[in-house]
Amino acid sequence: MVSALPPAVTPGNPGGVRGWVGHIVRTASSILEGLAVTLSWAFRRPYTIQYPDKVEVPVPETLPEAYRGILEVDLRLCTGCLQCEKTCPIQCISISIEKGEDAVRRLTRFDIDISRCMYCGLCSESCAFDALAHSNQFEAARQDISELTLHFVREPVPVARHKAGEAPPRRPRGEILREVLPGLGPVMSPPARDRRAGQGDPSSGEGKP
Amino acid sequence: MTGTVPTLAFWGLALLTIAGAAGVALSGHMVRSAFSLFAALFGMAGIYALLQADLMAVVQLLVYVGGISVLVLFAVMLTSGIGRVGTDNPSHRPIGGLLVLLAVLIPALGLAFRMPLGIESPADPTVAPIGDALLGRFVLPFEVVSVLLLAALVGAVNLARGWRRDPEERPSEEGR
Amino acid sequence: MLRLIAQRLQSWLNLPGETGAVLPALAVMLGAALLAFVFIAFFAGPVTWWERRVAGRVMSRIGPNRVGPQGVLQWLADGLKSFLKEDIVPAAADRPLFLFAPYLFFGGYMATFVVLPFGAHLVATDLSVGLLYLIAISGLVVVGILMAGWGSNNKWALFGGIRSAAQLVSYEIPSAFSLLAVVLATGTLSMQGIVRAQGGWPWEWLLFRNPLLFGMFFVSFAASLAENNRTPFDLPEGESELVAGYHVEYSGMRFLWFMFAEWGNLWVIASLATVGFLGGWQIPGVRPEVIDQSTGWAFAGWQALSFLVFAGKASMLVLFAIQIRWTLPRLRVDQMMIVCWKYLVPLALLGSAGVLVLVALVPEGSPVDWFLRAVSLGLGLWLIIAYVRKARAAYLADREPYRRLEGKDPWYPPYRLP
Amino acid sequence: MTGADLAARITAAIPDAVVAVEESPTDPVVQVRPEVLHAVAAFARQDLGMETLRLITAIDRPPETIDVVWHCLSMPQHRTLTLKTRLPRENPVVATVSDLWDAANWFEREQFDLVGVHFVGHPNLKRLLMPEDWVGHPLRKDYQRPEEYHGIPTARDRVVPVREVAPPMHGPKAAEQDGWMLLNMGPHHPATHGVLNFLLQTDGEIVRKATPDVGYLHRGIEKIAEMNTYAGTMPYTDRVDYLGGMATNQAWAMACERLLGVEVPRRGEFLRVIAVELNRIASHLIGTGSLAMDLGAFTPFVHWLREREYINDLMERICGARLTYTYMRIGGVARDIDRETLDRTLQWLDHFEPMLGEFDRLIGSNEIFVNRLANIAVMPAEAAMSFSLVGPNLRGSGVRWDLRRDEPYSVYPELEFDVPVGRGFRGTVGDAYDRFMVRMLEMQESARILRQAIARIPDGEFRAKVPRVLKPPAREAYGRVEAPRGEAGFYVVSNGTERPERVRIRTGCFTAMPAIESLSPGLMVADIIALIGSLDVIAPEVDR
Repeated sequence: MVSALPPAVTPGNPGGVRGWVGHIVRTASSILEGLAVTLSWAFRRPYTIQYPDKVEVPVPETLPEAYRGILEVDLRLCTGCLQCEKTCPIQCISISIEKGEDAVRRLTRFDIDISRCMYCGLCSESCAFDALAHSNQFEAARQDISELTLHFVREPVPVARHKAGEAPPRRPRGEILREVLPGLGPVMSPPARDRRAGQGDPSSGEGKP
Repeated sequence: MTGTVPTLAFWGLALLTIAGAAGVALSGHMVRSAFSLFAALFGMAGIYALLQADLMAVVQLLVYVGGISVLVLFAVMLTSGIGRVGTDNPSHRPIGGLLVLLAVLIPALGLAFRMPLGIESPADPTVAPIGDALLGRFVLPFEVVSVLLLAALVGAVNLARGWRRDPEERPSEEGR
Repeated sequence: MLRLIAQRLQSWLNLPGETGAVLPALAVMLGAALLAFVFIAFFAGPVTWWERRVAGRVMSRIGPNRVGPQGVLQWLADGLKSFLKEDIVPAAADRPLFLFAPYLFFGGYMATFVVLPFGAHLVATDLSVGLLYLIAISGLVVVGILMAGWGSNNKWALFGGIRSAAQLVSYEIPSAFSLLAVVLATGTLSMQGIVRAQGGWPWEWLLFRNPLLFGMFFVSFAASLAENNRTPFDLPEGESELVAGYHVEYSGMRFLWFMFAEWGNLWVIASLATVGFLGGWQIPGVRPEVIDQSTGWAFAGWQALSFLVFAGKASMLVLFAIQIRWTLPRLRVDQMMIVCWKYLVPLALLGSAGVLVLVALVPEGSPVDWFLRAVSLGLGLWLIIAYVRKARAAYLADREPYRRLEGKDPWYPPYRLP
Repeated sequence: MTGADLAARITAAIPDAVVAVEESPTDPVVQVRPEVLHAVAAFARQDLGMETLRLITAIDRPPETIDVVWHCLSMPQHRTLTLKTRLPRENPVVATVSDLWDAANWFEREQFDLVGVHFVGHPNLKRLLMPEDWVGHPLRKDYQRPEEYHGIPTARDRVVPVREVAPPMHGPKAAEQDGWMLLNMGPHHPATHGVLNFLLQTDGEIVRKATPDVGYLHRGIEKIAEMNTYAGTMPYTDRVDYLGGMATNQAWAMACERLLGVEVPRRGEFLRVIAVELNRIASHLIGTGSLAMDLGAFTPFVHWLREREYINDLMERICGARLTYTYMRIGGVARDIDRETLDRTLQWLDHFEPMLGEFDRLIGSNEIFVNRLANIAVMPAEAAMSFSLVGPNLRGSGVRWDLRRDEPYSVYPELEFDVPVGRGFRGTVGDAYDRFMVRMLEMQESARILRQAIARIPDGEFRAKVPRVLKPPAREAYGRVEAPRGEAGFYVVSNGTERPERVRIRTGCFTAMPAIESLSPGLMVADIIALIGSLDVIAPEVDR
């Protein structure tokens, strides 16, 4: 298989004057090879994607389905089973459930500290009802680290009680997150099927050498 | 050498040369002395240029400024015990130094005052005449000097090699 | 007040001329320095942008494109930023040397512009020893680098300084010898004289005068690259070894002086090669006498045209140097010395001796002379054709897999059909 | 050869040495008395031909004992031997084996540092990862974390203003000995690839010795794993080797599967192979590209980053992340792959394979590049095995050893691929250029494997059914895979609970560091950079 990577310049260097000349020739020709490669690149288009402002489609929309962005919880689906809290290797999820006087269990706290979150996906995997899932959002830089603790529960919500398969459909990815983490940009149109950014004229005027 | 600009330039260059020379003698640190030497040599080159001795000026630049002073700097920086920037290099024996200075200065001044001043030097290019002279009339002295320099070079290389041969014995203190 | 000082100075120094003449003289000197600085800034500045754009394209990215159209004003923004940055002097540095080094470095570079002939009559002074002066004055740069390396009191900087001094002192020899071939072929040291000894058409250039001079061009160019610390000889900076070498401790404007000189030097090496081998400002088909005898607007027009010719050739060489920088890895210190003493010096010596023989034996215009010119022109053409063919092959090898994707749904980041 | 056979041979040579024998299909364990350990080790090294020491592990087992385990390996014979000895906890003292294997030097220092086992006769038994004035041994079970170290709080929750932090964190790391100039290359240096420090003793440009100073990135993943569940440790394994996370994922998954006796479905194995081989290419791209960058050629690196960007996009489709994959699960992988991703992988391979040739023309066969690497830092095969080098670094020295072929796992036996070894492509066998070239050729092999795996991937389950709470029986397992930087191994000891008793991580870079120290004398400063780059050392793998 070595032959598949043919050396551009053949090795072997005899001594003496022949070696001396050979060395010069080899150096010159290998430099010429390299220059030819770099020259050829001057006529190919740049691959740069000018994130964030010169992309045609916002990047979150172009992310694949599997993308593990910032976690979000759909409280209409959460049954309060605490599996995610147990599974999390770094305990960045904290959930409190209180039983009110009417014997209804209510979620009083569902906090995720996304500054600690490793985005490993173990919690969303353990969630049987798909209440906890990764969104397609990632642009969460904030001035203060405490702003990165997301409080999903504004006021106590009764935990969901439904069988698997009867649950209401999930809201579009990132929608809930936008409510708890302000400043994430406008709501995107229907779930992005695929990444399409920069497909048209990619370099927007940068194309010509 | 008339006109305001050349005169100003002369004073500037003379000042640079003297200050440089003073720096070489009086500086507290070897490396700074070496850099002062560079300044003095550079000033000299400037004065040559003012005197319309273009080849001399350029050769002074090429050989002394670009070559010798860099070599001196090299040698000084590689000297063992040169150490950090703060190392001292006190000027020893000021009285002896003064005596030597006077011994050189008085004849030099005497010579300088006997020279006619204010003579216009020729503005013609000096390259060709000097070249002719070196390869014609003065070819023998030129070659003799070359042989001398070559001998010095070979000797220097030999000394340096002997020193490198046994690196373990090298009394190195650089970086201390 | 100023006038008073000037008068006192004048009387004290015993200057000739009417009272107060010293002030205009000083003003002229300052003005000339400022003019030179601005002039050089316009050479050194845009080439930083250009270099980064070329580097971008070579690496399949874009390069600076935000300040001004296509980012052409990037260098101004960078300059302004550096100007406003804090000027940090390390506590342990040798303060005077540290502070002075950038100016010496820059001065050594600025002084070279005195003799560079940018056009038929566009030259500050045409020294009779111009070429020698150019070689000599660049020695100042070594001292500047040594001063910076020592003054920083940083071991990495000292490494850079020492490496640089060793490199410059060594490479001056092949550089001087290869230029000696030029002097032998033209019989003059004056820059204008060298240009006038050539012609406008490629076969009148020294480059294609004979095969030996053709080879000398590459020796000279390589040695100049080394003298100006460009890759593959950028050991004094040695980004990945010495961090930044001799200017590792510099910041703000002082750092900028180094950068200025470094990129301005690109023009110097390109100009030197243009003057020495590529016919300088000579306009194809126009004898220099025509330019000399013209007057008024025609004279100005010829000057502009000759400058354009010169700038065009020089910028091609700048581009070549930039491309070399973004193609090659760096040599090691000992290899740098080996390249100089085992390869370039013998080549330069052999070449200049050979040129001497050819100049002595082959009179200009003789059939042998034309044969030699044809051979070297053929060599050059062959080299260029081989280069372009190889580049084309590389381009096509990449295009083939893309072509198979045509019509398919491209994925992100999209396959880009070149 | 089974454990009993090995024990018999040891007993024949050294009577009364063997205390017990544990049979295991992969690593038979022979427990010996601590007093004769050195004799047994010497016997294993000389007579049993165990020229490689894979790992030394000390396991704190309160209240009585500390176990020390030596994993030995003979590459030519494809045979392993695991020596184990039991030391009293108050005074854990055992003889050093650093005179037998070069790799033992750092292993012993690390175990001394973290567990507090004294290795008698060790030439330089100092702390390795922790600062020298650190108190206590962190991997002891009764270790109490100090609240602060020189005024720096050790807990993240206590945020201190910068001014409170006391400056003198480190004294001078080494005395300026013998009058040589001491250079600190690192912790922040463009060529050290992360937070590594090399103390260079130089004579001008020539290096007398480069002493690695590690521990700047020590995060104690072994300790974290002890406090975490088996499944919960998976994300941390990404961080062991941030460029080859898939392989460390797989090693951890394999170790846990061996503990639990879980079988991975075939589709799961294929998915693992695809992910790991893509990751191997990505890692080698960085390895070879940054080597070129260290030598001053920036363009090749950017070109390789561009190719890696494609892999990152594929990875994002496969597992949802671009760097910290956490793709593997105990019993399979996290999610299935779709046809589209496979097609795109094939499309990318079509583009990538010509790019390998282009890279070779641009830099790989450039005369300057070749001369910078050829005949530099030659590591002979014997020394490479003694230093326990693994992966491309070992193969660069001409040793044909690849876990995918020699300790077959997953579905690699079904796939056809070559194991490229260094053969002095442009100089001596085992020089820096060979290591570079082996990486280049391995990318080609990985592309070959990828094509085969994509063509043959079966339908079916991608993940075995495993219980939600994993409680493996009290035993031990060693999962090891061929990671981009060589063998990535997890030696796990379970105690029957949800949490492992001890996790020991074996990485390729850890053993490469002492090799740098031994190869450095006589090189130039610029060669040190080439050496580090050609060994493809990354800091988190060293420190973990």
